[in-house]
Amino acid sequence: MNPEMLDARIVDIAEGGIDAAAALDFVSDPRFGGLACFVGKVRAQNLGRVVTGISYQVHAALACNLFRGFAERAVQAVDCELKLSIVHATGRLAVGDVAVVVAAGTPHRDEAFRACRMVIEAVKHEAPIWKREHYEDGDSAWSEGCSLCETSREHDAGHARGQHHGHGHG
Amino acid sequence: MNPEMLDARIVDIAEGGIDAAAALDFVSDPRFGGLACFVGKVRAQNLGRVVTGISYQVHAALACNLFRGFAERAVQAVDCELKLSIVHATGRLAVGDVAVVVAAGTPHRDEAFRACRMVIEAVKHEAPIWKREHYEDGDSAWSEGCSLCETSREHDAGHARGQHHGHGHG
Amino acid sequence: MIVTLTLYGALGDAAADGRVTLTLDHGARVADARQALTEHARAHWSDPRESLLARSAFASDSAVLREHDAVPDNGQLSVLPPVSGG
Amino acid sequence: MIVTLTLYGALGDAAADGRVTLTLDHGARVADARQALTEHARAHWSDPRESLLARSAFASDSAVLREHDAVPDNGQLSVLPPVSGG
Repeated sequence: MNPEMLDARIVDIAEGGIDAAAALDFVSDPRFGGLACFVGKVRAQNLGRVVTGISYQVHAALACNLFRGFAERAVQAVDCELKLSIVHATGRLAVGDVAVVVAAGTPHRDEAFRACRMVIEAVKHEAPIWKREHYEDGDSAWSEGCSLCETSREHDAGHARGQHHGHGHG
Repeated sequence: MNPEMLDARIVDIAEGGIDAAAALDFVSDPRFGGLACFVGKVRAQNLGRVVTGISYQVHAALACNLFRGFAERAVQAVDCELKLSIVHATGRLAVGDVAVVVAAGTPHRDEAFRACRMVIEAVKHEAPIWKREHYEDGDSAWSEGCSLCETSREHDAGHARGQHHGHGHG
Repeated sequence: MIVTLTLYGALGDAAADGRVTLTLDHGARVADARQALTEHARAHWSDPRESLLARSAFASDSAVLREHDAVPDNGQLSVLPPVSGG
Repeated sequence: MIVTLTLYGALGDAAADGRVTLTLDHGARVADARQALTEHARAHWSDPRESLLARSAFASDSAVLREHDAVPDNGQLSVLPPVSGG
């Protein structure tokens, strides 16, 4: 994918939040009529517990490399002109803070929706990012997550079909 | 649908553009981890002709009434807490201007994507809005569009399956 | 009853100020309004656009109406050619 | 060869500064690194987290590796427990 068509970044929350409007601007183009965007925010509750914040740890170099791979897959899938923005936060986020933004711009809307959805699924299931939830009682816990091992992934996939993932806050 | 959960509006471009970030803010909620947004922009080309702008005419009272109906259908479909913003422009737009924004906020992402997609499809196919494209040679033409007559709609649906709609710029 | 039809989209320039006023029988239905507008167009419009009228819907300010629905008591109808929002 | 493994997520607090250094045979593969780390954990960690290690992937800075892939020449491996981004 042409680097001008992809903005793939990890943003340290300490240096400012993620701006969804900037992501939409990035994927805009006079040729594009459809922009789709997903914004993942920290929510106040997960699996019945009151959440006060989330700490994200990110393997930034590997994550950005993999984001480029996700973008390539999206280009292959939609087979049209495509701009993508994939930005994930790292650090300690409060409830309501933006954890991730994926934006896709294409000539027509169906491709934008499809690319956006494909990429956020990849970010959630395949990117080297770990989430630790903080609870109102001061406790905290790493989320369960998706294994990146080939053998474990097959097991996880079967598991995921049967019930909600424990780590999906969005 | 509770009125606090829905922002349904027609915005005159002469009084300022549509702000996607404001729509995302509107559908945000501490309970919601997933926000999905669609932004439709005027693109520089349609069906092989160079487009310099689009004039939208909107039956605003009926449109806002129908937007509320689209929102009700989305609530029924996703069966979870949902906030929606549905904002369409009226007046003369230039290339790159925002014609429509649909944003949906829900606890989890799948419902946000589904609600957003359902509503933008309804806005495109069922809302009393008409588009006249302006071309670089000074010519202009009303887009073909989707009939709201029951009998004609059946005909249109068969037609749409066979080829691209002539009026979909996003 | 006197009914004012407001014409939208590609129909808007068919009549001065985009409106047509017709007299319909008391208890008229949408199908009657459609018939009367089509006859009015044949008689008064340089291009009667019958095919476009056939694909147009009729609406009150709150809902799109069906052919057997009564014309609203307030005598206001909107004529909606095929739509192209978004 | 001397290999430095950087531990992420729930593995990060298993070792001081989140790193483990192991000596592997020249030409070692990811499967060998996994085996050596699991043995190291049994010997040195109060909670060896064997189930978590079994579900963890190994990666270079540019890609997630497979079991039969060679350990990178620069001796740097990342150990990735199940991920939970987004």
